[in-house]
Amino acid sequence: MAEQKRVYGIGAEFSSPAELMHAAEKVRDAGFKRWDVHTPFPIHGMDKAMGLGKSWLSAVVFIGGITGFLTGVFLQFIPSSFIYPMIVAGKPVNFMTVPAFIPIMFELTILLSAFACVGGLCVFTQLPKWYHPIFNWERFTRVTDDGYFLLIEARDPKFSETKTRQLLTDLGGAHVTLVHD
Amino acid sequence: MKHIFHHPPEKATGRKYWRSIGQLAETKEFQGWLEREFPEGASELKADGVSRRSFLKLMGASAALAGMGLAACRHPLNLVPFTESSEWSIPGKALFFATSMPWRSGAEPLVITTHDGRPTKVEGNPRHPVSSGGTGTFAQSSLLDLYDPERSRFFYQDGEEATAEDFEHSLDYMIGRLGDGSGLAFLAEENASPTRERLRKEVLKRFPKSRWAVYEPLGNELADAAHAAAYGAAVTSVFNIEAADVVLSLDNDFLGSDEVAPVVARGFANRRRVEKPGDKMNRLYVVENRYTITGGMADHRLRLPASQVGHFVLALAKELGVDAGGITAEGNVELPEGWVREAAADLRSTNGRCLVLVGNRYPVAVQQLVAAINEKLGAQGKTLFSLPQTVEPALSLSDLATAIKEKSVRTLVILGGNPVYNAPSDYNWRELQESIPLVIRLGLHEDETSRVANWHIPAAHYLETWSDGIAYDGSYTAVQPIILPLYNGWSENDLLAKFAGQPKPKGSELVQETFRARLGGADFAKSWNQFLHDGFLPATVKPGALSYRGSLPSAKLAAPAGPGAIEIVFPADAKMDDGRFNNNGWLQEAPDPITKTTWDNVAWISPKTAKELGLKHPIHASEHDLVEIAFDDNRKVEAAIFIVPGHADNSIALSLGWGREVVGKVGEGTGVNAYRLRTSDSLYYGVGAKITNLRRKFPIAHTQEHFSMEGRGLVREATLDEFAENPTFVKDNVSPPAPPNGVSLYPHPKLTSPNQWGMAIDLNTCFGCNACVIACQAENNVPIVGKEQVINGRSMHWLRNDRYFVSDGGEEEDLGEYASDPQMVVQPMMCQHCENAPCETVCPVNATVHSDDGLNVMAYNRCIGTRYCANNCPFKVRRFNFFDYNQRPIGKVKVPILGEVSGLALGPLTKKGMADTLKMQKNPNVTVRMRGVMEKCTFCVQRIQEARIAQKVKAGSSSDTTIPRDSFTSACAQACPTDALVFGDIADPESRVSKLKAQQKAYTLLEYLNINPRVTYLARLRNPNPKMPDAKRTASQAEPAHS
Amino acid sequence: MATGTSTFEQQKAEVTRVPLVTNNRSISWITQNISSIVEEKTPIWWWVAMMFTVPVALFGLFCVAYQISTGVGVWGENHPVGWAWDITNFVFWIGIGHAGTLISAILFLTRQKWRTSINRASEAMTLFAVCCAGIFPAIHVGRVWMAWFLAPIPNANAIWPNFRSPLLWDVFAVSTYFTVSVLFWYVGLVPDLATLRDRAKSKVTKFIYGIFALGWRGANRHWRHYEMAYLILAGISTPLVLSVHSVVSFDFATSVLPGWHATIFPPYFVAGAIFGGFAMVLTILLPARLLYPQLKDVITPQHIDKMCKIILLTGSIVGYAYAMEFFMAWYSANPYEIWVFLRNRVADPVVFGPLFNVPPAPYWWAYWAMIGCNVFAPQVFWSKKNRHNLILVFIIVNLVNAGMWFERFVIIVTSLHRDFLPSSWGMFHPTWAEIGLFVGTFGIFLTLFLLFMRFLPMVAMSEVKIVLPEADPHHHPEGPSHDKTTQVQH
Amino acid sequence: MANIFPRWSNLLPIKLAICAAVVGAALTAGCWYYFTPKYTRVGYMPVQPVPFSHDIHVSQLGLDCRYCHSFVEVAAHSNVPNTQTCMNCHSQVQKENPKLQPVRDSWETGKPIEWVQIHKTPDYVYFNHSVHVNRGISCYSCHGPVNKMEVVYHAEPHSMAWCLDCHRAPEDHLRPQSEVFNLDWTPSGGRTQQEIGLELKKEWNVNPPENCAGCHR
Repeated sequence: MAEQKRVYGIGAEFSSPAELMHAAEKVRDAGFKRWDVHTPFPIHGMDKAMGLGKSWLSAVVFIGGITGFLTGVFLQFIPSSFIYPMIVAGKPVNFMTVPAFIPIMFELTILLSAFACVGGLCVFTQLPKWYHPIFNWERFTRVTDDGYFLLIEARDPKFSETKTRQLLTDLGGAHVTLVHD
Repeated sequence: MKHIFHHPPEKATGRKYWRSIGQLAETKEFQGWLEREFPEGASELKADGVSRRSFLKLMGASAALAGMGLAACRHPLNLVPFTESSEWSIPGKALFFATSMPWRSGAEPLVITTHDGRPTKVEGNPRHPVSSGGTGTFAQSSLLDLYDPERSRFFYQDGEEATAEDFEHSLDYMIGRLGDGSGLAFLAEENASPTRERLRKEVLKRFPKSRWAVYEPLGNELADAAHAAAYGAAVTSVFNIEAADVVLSLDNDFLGSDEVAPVVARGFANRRRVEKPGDKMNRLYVVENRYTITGGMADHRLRLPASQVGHFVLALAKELGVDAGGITAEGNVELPEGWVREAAADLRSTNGRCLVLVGNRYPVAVQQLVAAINEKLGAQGKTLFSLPQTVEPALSLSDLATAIKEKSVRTLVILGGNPVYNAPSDYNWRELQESIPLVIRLGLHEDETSRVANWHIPAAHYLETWSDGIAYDGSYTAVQPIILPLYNGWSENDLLAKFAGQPKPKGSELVQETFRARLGGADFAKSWNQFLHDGFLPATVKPGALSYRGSLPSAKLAAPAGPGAIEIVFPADAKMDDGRFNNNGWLQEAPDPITKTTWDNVAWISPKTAKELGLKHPIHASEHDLVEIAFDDNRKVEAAIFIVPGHADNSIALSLGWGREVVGKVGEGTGVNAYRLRTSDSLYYGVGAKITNLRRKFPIAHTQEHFSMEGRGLVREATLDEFAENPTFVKDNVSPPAPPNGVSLYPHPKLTSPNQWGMAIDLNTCFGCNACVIACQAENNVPIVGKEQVINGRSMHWLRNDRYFVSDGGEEEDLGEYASDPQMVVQPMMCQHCENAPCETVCPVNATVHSDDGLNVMAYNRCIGTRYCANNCPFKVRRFNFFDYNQRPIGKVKVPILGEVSGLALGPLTKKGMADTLKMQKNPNVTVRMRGVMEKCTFCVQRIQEARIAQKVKAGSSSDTTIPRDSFTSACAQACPTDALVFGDIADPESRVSKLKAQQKAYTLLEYLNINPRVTYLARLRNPNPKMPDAKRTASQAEPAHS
Repeated sequence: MATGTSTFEQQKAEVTRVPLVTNNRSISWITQNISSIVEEKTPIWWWVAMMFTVPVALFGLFCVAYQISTGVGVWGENHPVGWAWDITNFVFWIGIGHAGTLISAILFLTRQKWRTSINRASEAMTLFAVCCAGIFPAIHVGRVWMAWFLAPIPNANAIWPNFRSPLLWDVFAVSTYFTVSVLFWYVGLVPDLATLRDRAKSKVTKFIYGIFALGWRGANRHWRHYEMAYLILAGISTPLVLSVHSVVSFDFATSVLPGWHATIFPPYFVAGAIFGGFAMVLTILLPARLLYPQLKDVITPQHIDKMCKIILLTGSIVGYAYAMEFFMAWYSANPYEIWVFLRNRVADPVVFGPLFNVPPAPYWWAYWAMIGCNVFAPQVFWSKKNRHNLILVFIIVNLVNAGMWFERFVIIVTSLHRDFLPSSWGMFHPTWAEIGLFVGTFGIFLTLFLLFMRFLPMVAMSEVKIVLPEADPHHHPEGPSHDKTTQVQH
Repeated sequence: MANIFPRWSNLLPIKLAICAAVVGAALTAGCWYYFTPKYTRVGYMPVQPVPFSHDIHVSQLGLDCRYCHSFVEVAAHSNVPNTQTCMNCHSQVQKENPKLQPVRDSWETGKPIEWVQIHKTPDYVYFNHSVHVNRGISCYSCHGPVNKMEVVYHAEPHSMAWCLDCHRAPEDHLRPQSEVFNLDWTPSGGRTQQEIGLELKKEWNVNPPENCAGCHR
């Protein structure tokens, strides 16, 4: 960060999940919107503490699953009942033969669900995102070890460099730092 | 925007091979051959409409076809038309020619299928009473001999390659110096060809002092002698087995190797076709030392060492009140109480409608006594008839041998045969032949005999030669060339003609002359064409009665075999005959009808004797005990033993025709040579051999390891009476029971075609003779895989004959604990074309599905080779190409470090491609399969399609597309000499197959799987004589399906 | 007040359950010690091991090349034994794969926290096992180059695969299974890759791990979706893993062959797979634990103890299945079925042959090897002492590995070699080519696993951290609980 | 500097995804078009040893197909005319035409002319000309307007799918038996091909095989 760049936000480090949780609750109550906590592992109750709702990834997966299932249905019935129905071991070619088709329907359901799930994850989290301002913060590397961070973005309407810094210090945050973009 | 390919004209593919024929076209005799063809248009066949001239051109064409057929890539290929049209020939359309196969017991009438001038299939001549469309195994396989790439191609003078011209010159020179022919001797094979007989006479006229000897290792010498003594030399006898109600066969395998005329098998079978309860059938008693397919059909079978058969005959004669004259026997033989009595009574009761047959290599005295018995029974004119003798008697081999010893033979001309290999060992024929100044040998192969001959002349195969023959019924048959001699071979007529002072015949003139003589007046050209078209002239002489002039010699039958003295029997081999077929891959790999062994002969031995000698049946098929069989120091061989149930104790059977020393790659190192043990006084069996267990193992390849049906209802059996009482016995106690009709989880889709193909197999008339197996192999381009692969269980036969031994106790054959005297049943097994085929549902790529006419079809080009279908096939009839059997060497090949390795296992390291001549044999209408694909019986789908297409073409713009009833059949059914297999349309209630399927004793296999096979079996019936001591065990041997 | 209750729960919890990570290790200790496995310089033994596994793997690949170029004939298969070692090995490896998915998915759904220490390694094992498994169905076909016929793609021949064939089901099941396992595994890896990225010294490693870490920054707005995704993947993997081995068992169950045609196969195969899979997990982790002592605190005796219990359970289920098969054969009164079980498998020369008065089955030794290894051997795990005797455990699990191979061999070969028509009966003898290939797959498997140990975190750090006391937001660093834990520990 | 990746790298995923999509689509489309007989066979037009023009012989001189391809009605294989056939006329007509030199050579030497094959069914396919031409399927249906061709080219794909199309709906090609060798024939009398086809199909009881064994043996 040789040349000065615009401020991305202010971050603080906390010593334990408990403290972080506590701080998060406070920040939430202070009415901030564009902020986030960063932890080495998911902390239970943090969603509530941050006032986040449920993840709707499940819906995406459901759609994926349905697609997979229908793919299975059409993939099997169209060729073997309509395009080129063949007499195989005296088995019917109409819907009566469905038991034989279930395994593949099932597998395709699973497969496309999985794709939807991972794809959805990428979309919802906007990952991969290799560059991020927060990485400019040297201390932040501890986030994947045992560091618990809270960062309020400058874009937040309530953000003011001095007040926010004060707030974080009051909440017991250490190493309160101005993170530049 | 598309890219257009352009190709400059290129060399024709497939041309290469034909160069040889090209050279042929240059040769003198061929040119001559051409111009001679139309002397006055005489020898053109209006009937078949093929002029001989077309052959060469057809070949030229098929060169192109072959090239196209076998080319791998698409661009660029060349179309090579003929330059000139050849009459009547239509590229890609089969032509049929009638001919006949010369055989010691009479020519076998045949029809040859040719594609573009290449004979591709041998069938029986349906118009000829002897064949009625059926063929024997040998006729079927003879086709492969024609194309054998190792057949003799060149003339040899003292081992040096020479040309035909050289030979003709020195021959003319030599003939010029023969004088009155003293010192000239001919050694020929048994063959009733009138043309040969005529030439023989002419040669004799020219060289009055010359000698003419005939030798057949399996010939009828002794039989003829006996016959002459009994009925006089002027006549020969034929029997009409169909007329016999009771037949007693004394070690005469008349259904198998002893009498190959299909008419005999058919006649016998006709008396065993039982359609409904209450039908009658004949009864067969068999006395033999080993199981033969005749013995397998027996209603009562007595296993007796060959050396005791004479004693049996004496006992029988006594029982029948026949005066045995001076014939007595050493030692006495324990015969089962009542067996002879009741058998004799049964024979007598038929007053004449019976027949006693004896092996044709039994001592003359025994055979004479049998003649006397037949006389006494009044078989004359009822089942036994006479035909005039067509061949003058000739010297025997022993006469010739003495002559040679006396140095009175200076020039020996050997026409076929292979005496150095198969003469009785006490003649030391090799030395004899070496002692002759000049030996000229005409042979199909360069073999043991040609090695010690001054001249070897490549013989022409019978499918390449003009000749003629006399069939079993005395009718006059044609032998006409179906193809030009591939290797410039000479026929024996060619050679004899030279000796008779005529030029080497250019074509049919010799035969025409004979024909003219037989024909008398009549319009020659017309009747000659008719003759070539039909392939024969109907028998002119009807069989007459024999006049018996009973004069029994005084002879003493030698002491029989016993625990101390083991006898060795030398039967004809079911596949090699006398050894002439040793280089024939089809026959090498065809399983022996009884032991199911391939690529070797084995010493058959009874379980008891084996135990006494401390020999065991191997758990692993490939490890058989080796024994040494020795009569004395130089009469001994090492053979692998094979324990055969129902074999006579103290008797070992070692079939002839194996262990050739000079033979092609196919026959190399197969089997042991039993001729070494065989002397002139033990032509059929010798007593007193010493058997020593060598405590070594030898691999024997056989296609069926398990002998017992394990009580599974596969072959269902009953006696005639049981069938009468309970006509539906086949349906009884089937376990697991068949599901009630039509029960299924879901409706089966309808098979829409008007024709529904199916097959019925009558187990009561199937002997398991292998004709169908070979026919299938020839028709469907089934490859051979070699001994090693057979041992690995990879034989490729689409159709196999399952052979089971049936007895009261459930023995464990695979442990070597045999039933000592079980009965034998045979079951042809091929794809059953199940309507609900288990193989189809498991194929992941739809390579095997059902056609609308009920075939379980197999699309090779779709198959990826998961082998799942084969695993799920209850009959295990699917065959997988584990290797590239058509393209890679089957046998061993030498490689640097590893030494001798199986060529197949080397795969890409070996040279790819099959011999050109073998390509010529392939049926162009059947795909030649590559490695990695599954194959199986298709019900000869190519024939079905041909029939369907033919009908549609015929229909043209009309709606009549129904294939005429029974207008064609599958290869196996067509070859079957007894019509045991019947193929046809089961949707047509009037078709033969439908009628058979309607019989009460019809059943399908493994009903409980609900697979609805299209192949139906008709139960096996036996007709035991209730008074016989062994009637009990014969009765109700119907394998109870599990209980 | 929250704190009050929490301490109470705390104490309750601490006394009742032994901590999953012993010696009261801290979060940073986890990070440090797991990452160090990757970061420290390559140990000698690793090179030594590779020197063994790589050549073996290469030989295996040579056998593949030989088989493809020459034909299936280089194996010992024949008529009637159309499948032998190829499919045996396929089922064997696929089965091994299952433990990984089971540990990561099913134990996750059932909130078995102890899974966290072993799921990463066992998932890796799954993938590598499936890789090995995939080789066999691929090359066992006669014309590999035509295998694309299996793909349902529109083509100029207007012909499609047969969707009724269990083999095609296999194609779909196995490929789906592999794909989903990879995704599941990778999603789990992301946070740990981020750890490695952040700890990396050299730019290159930082860069490489960085790429695969996808820029993970532990944001809670990510964690919530991440956890959901992980839950869902676990949720769909669970039926998947059950389905895969069921489908594999359909290859046999849907046939008509006595000994294959059994409705009990799906559950029996799945149980067997879990059984064999856990055995293989232990086979790998026990040595790993020796080589990396720090793992001892993560993969504790109680982990091994639990796995032994699962092996004991599934082993007994499998044993029950064997018995049930036998019973059904007898109960169905179908002579063909009875034959296969009694006379192709059970009848040995000493006890049962004479007992039923039948000759010994050609493959009796294979059957009894299977029973011995799969049913009897695991019974030693009834005693806690044995479960904690690592040498013994190691021996037993390897017996189980062998036993599970024999199980597949017995099912496939002994049913095929003597089925309906005695005329077509035969024997099977393996050749060097298929033995070499089988051994080769072990080389491939171990090579891949060694690479995994070297370059990826063997333990799911972020997940282990969750189960540590201090990860609990209501946990207070000070307080009596520590001594308690330690006391319970000692 | 902790950020090892440049800012722009964040757009990479999107870009990669789009590229992958495009390339994938292109590949699929490519295979679909180029790897089918429709492309690989249709239009194949090799240079023949003799520049024989069907246009001249059929359209202008009015030769019947069967004069040269004489066995098409009776055999599975439709023969290429032999030199003799050519010489029947060309011993009188166009005696000196240098283009015909190869024909004359062949006639003298007896060495056949080696035409480059255009229509080739794989070895495992058993196509039968006679059954088609005798049941109202014209040469045109498979070989296109040969009568108009200066140089013969591959007019139809001859892929299995293509065969099946007709075997499933022969009415699209059936025509009166008399018109089979009339390559210019078009449905007349105000009736469509469909109508004529269906009528003939019924009348002649035409039911082409759709199972494997129909063509593969």
